[in-house]
Amino acid sequence: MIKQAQPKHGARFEPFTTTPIAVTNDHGEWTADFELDIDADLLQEMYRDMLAARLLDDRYSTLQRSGKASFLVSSAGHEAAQIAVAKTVKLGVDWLYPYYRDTGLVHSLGISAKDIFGQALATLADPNKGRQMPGHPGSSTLNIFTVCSAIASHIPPAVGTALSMKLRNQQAVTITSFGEGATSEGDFNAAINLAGAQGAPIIFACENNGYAISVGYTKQTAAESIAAKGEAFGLPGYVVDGMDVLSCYYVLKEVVEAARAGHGPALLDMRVYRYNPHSSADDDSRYRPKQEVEMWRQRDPLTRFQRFLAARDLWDEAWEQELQETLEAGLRQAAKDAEAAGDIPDAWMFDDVFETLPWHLQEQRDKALKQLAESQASDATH
Amino acid sequence: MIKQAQPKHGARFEPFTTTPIAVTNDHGEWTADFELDIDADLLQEMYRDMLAARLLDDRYSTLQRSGKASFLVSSAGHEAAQIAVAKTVKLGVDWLYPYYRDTGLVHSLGISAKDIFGQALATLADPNKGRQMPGHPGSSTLNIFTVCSAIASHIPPAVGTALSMKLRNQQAVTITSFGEGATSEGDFNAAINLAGAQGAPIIFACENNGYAISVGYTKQTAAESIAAKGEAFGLPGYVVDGMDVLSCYYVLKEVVEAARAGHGPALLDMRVYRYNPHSSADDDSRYRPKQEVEMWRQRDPLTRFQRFLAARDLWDEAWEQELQETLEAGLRQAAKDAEAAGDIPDAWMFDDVFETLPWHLQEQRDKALKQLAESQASDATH
Amino acid sequence: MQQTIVQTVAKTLFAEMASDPDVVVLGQDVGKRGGVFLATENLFDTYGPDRVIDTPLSEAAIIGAALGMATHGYRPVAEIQFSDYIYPGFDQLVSQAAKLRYRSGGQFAAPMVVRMPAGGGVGGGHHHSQSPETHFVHTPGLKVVYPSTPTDTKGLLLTAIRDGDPVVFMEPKRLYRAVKEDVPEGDYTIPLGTASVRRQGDDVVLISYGGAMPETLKAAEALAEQNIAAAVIDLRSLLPWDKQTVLEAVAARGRVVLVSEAPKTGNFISEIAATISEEILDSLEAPPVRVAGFDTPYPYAQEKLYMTSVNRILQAVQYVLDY
Amino acid sequence: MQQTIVQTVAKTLFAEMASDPDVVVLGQDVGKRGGVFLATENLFDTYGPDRVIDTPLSEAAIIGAALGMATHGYRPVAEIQFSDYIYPGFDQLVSQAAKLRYRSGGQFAAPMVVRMPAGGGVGGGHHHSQSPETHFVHTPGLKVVYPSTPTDTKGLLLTAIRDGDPVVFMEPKRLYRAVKEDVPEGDYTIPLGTASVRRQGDDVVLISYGGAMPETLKAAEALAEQNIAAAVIDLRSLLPWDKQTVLEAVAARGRVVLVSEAPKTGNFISEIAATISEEILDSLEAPPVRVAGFDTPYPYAQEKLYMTSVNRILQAVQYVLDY
Ligand SMILES: Cc1ncc(C[n+]2csc(CCOP(=O)(O)OP(=O)(O)O)c2C)c(N)n1
Ligand SMILES: Cc1ncc(C[n+]2csc(CCOP(=O)(O)OP(=O)(O)O)c2C)c(N)n1
Ligand SMILES: [Mg+2]
Ligand SMILES: [Mg+2]
Repeated sequence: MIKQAQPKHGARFEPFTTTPIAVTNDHGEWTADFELDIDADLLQEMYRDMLAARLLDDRYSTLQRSGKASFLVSSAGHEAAQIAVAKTVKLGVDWLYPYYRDTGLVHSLGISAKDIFGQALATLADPNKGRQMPGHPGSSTLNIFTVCSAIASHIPPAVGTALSMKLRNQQAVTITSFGEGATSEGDFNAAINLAGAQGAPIIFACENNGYAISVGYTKQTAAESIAAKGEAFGLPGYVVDGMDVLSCYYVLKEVVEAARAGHGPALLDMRVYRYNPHSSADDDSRYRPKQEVEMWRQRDPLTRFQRFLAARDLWDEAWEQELQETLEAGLRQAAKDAEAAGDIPDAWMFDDVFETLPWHLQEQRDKALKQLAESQASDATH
Repeated sequence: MIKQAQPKHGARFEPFTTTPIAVTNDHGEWTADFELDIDADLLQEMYRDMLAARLLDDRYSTLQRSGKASFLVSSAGHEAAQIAVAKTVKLGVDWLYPYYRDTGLVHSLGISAKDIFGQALATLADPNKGRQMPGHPGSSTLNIFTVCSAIASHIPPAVGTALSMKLRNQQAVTITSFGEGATSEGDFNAAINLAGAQGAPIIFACENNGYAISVGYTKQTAAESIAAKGEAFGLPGYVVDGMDVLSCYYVLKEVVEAARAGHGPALLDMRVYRYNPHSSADDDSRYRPKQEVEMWRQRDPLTRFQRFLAARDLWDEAWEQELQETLEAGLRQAAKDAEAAGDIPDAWMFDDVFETLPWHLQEQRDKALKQLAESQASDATH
Repeated sequence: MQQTIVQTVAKTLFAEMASDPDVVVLGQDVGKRGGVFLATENLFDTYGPDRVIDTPLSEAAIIGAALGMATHGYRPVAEIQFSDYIYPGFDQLVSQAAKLRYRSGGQFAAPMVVRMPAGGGVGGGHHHSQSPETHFVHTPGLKVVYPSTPTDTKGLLLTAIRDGDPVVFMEPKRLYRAVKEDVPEGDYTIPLGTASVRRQGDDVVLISYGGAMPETLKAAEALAEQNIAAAVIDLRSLLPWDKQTVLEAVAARGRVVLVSEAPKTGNFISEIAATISEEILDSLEAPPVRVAGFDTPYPYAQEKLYMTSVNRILQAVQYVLDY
Repeated sequence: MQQTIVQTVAKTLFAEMASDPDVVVLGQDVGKRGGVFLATENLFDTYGPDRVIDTPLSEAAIIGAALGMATHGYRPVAEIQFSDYIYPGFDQLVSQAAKLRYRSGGQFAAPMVVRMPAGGGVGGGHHHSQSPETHFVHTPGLKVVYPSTPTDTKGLLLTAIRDGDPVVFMEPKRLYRAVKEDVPEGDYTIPLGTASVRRQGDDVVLISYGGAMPETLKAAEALAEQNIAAAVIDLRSLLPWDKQTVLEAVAARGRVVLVSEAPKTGNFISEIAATISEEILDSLEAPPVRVAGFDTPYPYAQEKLYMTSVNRILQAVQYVLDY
């Protein structure tokens, strides 16, 4: 019925399956009908980045609880999906349009912990000049579109970038990530439809954690899966076990390379779980049972991947210890450096509205800075 | 994969077929595997309403070409689909949220030719008080939501009404119609998703004519069909031969009764063709070949249904002649009456912005009418 | 009983849902979660999922569905989680809700309320702090209300729900829990379109609304210490706005400062200033001066500088007094 | 060569696409159809489907895609078929395009143009006649342009395409074919933010823009017959607007009438009126008076009454002269 419903020639994975695609089981045992072909270095790097994401989250949380950062959106539980995305992106060529929960993802792609904390603390360490609340990183040098709070609003621009890549014949791919709640917004649908119609090289990577703040999946949509939404736009949709980095990685790699080769867009429905409340402003006990959270904690993507690696002698307690210590030291230092970078100057408030300052902003700026200087002077004399 | 993908117990039709569901062939011969069970009166009524729609269109066109109506959107080619919808609606119980091309549909449901022409001419015959351009009928007594130009913007309200029907347990159904182009708007997607999630009793009746002005289907969407879009929202989607009133009627009846019985919404992809340019302001020779139009004219829904009826002795040339004369006489009279109803008063411009006139509109009204009176007086003296 | 603005919203909804079975609430997280600010707390437990509807994440669906319910006899109160997120639903509001009565010649109407926490001061950066009221005021067919106290919140919310037309009900989120106040019991309503004179004073009049009210009142207090008597008007309703009260107050004093936290250019207070100079120019002793947000997107790091501080208001007052 | 406004749009796009390969056009029916007003006529045949892109029917997709192409090095010119249909894409415009440079600290930018036929006078009823310019002007991060002559259309469109930021380019659809004019050849640009003095005159100044310009000029002619010399300013750019030209002209004459076809309350001319009274109150001989659309949805049957007729402008001028 759907054009791409059959796996393409040479493709490993089938779209629109009823159960999530998984290449390992919950015990981290390989279950796929093909051979693992990822080298040990990359496997360990994946684990390291997942752990880095988790520890970054912890450190972020410390900053938030201490009152230094005003807000936190945690990525704990999403690490497998996020690191898999990061590892399929071709740095310097591909573009990423992420959402606020993607701290682990953008860190793995190269936004340093210092930059991330700088953004969280709105210090001079933030390449985005402290313009947004915490959880909104971005980097033009890494082709990572700065996160925007407005749900799904980054998806139409992502399609535009993918379309550019196609028109310029660049063999490049755009990946955009979002939660399953975002798929209810008009913008998601309008954008993915355009991507389908234009065959734009873009991957829609949904981190489906079953909740949009308190709203559970069945209230969000009656679609059998987020993957099924691909049918509406002529895209293959893949349901993937999002708690396994390898499952996500293999499916992503296949669709990314297909898109790069000109075979058009795809949609991924990665089944993850958010371990923490929606944000530091949320109280999840109002809407989900503790047991459910507990059940998913048993499926922790880090533990599962540890088991997988351990069976291949690529992980042991000692390495874990060492990794943790190194990473934590780095994070502590990054937080310190970010803080030490110093405050964003007041005068910057008026920059970057436009490329150059028009008269009305010039006037407003002059007046505001004059008033500020006067009131600081008068404060100083008191 | 999709919950409602299998025909429900006792259901005749399957969703998501590759070829359009049809109960007759192009020659008007019955081809379904069940027996026709529509009585002769209703069959003839269907034909009469289809013919009325076509003739109404002609008369409208005369008004437009003569400069009396400023604009025309023709429904020619859509009659089978439109009259099928009209014949499934339970008058006084169900609601219709139509679009601008539905003149034939709303006329069949009871909006008189006089009202329709009154709307086109913006005379006192328009129950909508001449507030909109031609092609925007509506009637609260018939539960027909006044047409709005903004594509797809009527679909979220339609879902709200359907939801009300469910919450009030009314065994009522909402039907909303739109073109295939409308399915690309965010509003369509956001609305149908809500309908799915809430199981609202609503039928999304797409009159898929393959063009949105000049933009053809493949540029509009890569979806295999508009019906396939149902998968994204948990709705069964039916591809139907929209040039056959009976095919549309049978499928509609089934999904409408299912919705009425609490089985939730459905989506119809009725394959029709627009015989005329998009509107009186369009020039379709710029974007579609004459032969294509010709080919579809061979499939005229009226001719096909004539053949079907003739084989059952329910249609002959004499009846056609008589029908045409009666209908045309009625239409001529309606156009006359609509025109004779007289102009909408200027002062009405300020009514119905709100239930009562706030001070600022009162002020503006007083001043405008005073100026108008003065300038009319001064014109009169010249 | 002493209650905050956000508590007043929840209690008022609770009471009106008890007395009118047609009132329903819909939005994101309004159900079990009670709203992210708890403005719909306790409603779900009492009225259940048929009257307290958690919707999918789409503002267009929320506003559109509210409209379709309104045409069918309900009195929906829709919540937009932050006023910054009105834009995906803006078309439903301006193309459908605002024009339905008009374009149907009065055959259909949309008695509905669209509630939204608005304004800055909560460290939310531009997508949690904006003040879009001008967009609503400039859309014929919408009424716009923006209270700044618990009492006004109750009186105006009740009136808004009972009004026959779509009302955009803006709530100053930074004042949600800022003050507690005894709120009149029972069926207490305030007509739309009436301002509230929050302070008397003969020298100058300060006009403001919503989240900027506390600073405006504080400025008046500071002026009082310098023996300058400032009257303070809280507009409360932005459309219709209370022209009579405003013009009388300004005409009597000849000096006026207008305060709004929305960006300056095209701000609704420009409308008031224009009306003042259009209608009572000769009574002006000094130019009507505006203190507003700057014409930048709402900043994060410099929020304090951005806001309409007491200091900025005082400087403006000084200017009109010295003029 | 003599050409109309709509021909100028098409020719200017044609020329700029020839000289800059990064310029692309996208929208509904912009391809083979050449746009429903033919503003993109002949582009498809020359530049093909990769640079003249017929999109699906979604304004959000159009504006969003334009933005994503802009961040990737293109200079997209998006067409919205009627300005009334900006609203489904309003979120992309205000939440993404307007704020991208700011929120990314200048790392990303959106050099793009969003063209749209706007305004009334064509018998289109409210969904084909609205004037949403205030919404854009009140959104920090957008520039807004609204020419009224073929020459200004060329000069401003070229500048807009080359500008580093998102520009909303409004075209007065009722003037699309109303006048023909010799348009400067070659690379002719007009800086954004400069008004054009369309007529000199010492007694009063009329300020307008877009579709209301011809009536404003006709009013000035009618006044000339009564020996009243009216200067006429065509704003052309609404953001930034040319404060210096406006204030100098008003200060010199003390009498001003502002004309805009958008609804009155919250209209952009209220901003200009407010600025005038804020900055040059003492030079005013009479109140700045506004002639604007009424605060109703744009009507169909009474379009003539709705519009800013010569008569309404003359009455306002008479008022400020007699004051
Ligand atoms: C347009 C818009 N509407 C509402 C919100 C408020 N909001 C922030 S996060 C969120 C839930 C998002 O859920 P989902 O997309 O599933 O992502 P998750 O947080 O679960 O990863 C909501 C409603 C918003 N940011 N933007
Ligand atoms: C929001 C919006 N955008 C653009 C338009 C302009 N427009 C009017 S009809 C039309 C094409 C509609 O095509 P379709 O939905 O397939 O219906 P059809 O006319 O083919 O029956 C367009 C783009 C509009 N009316 N509303
Ligand atoms: Mg989620
Ligand atoms: Mg169509």
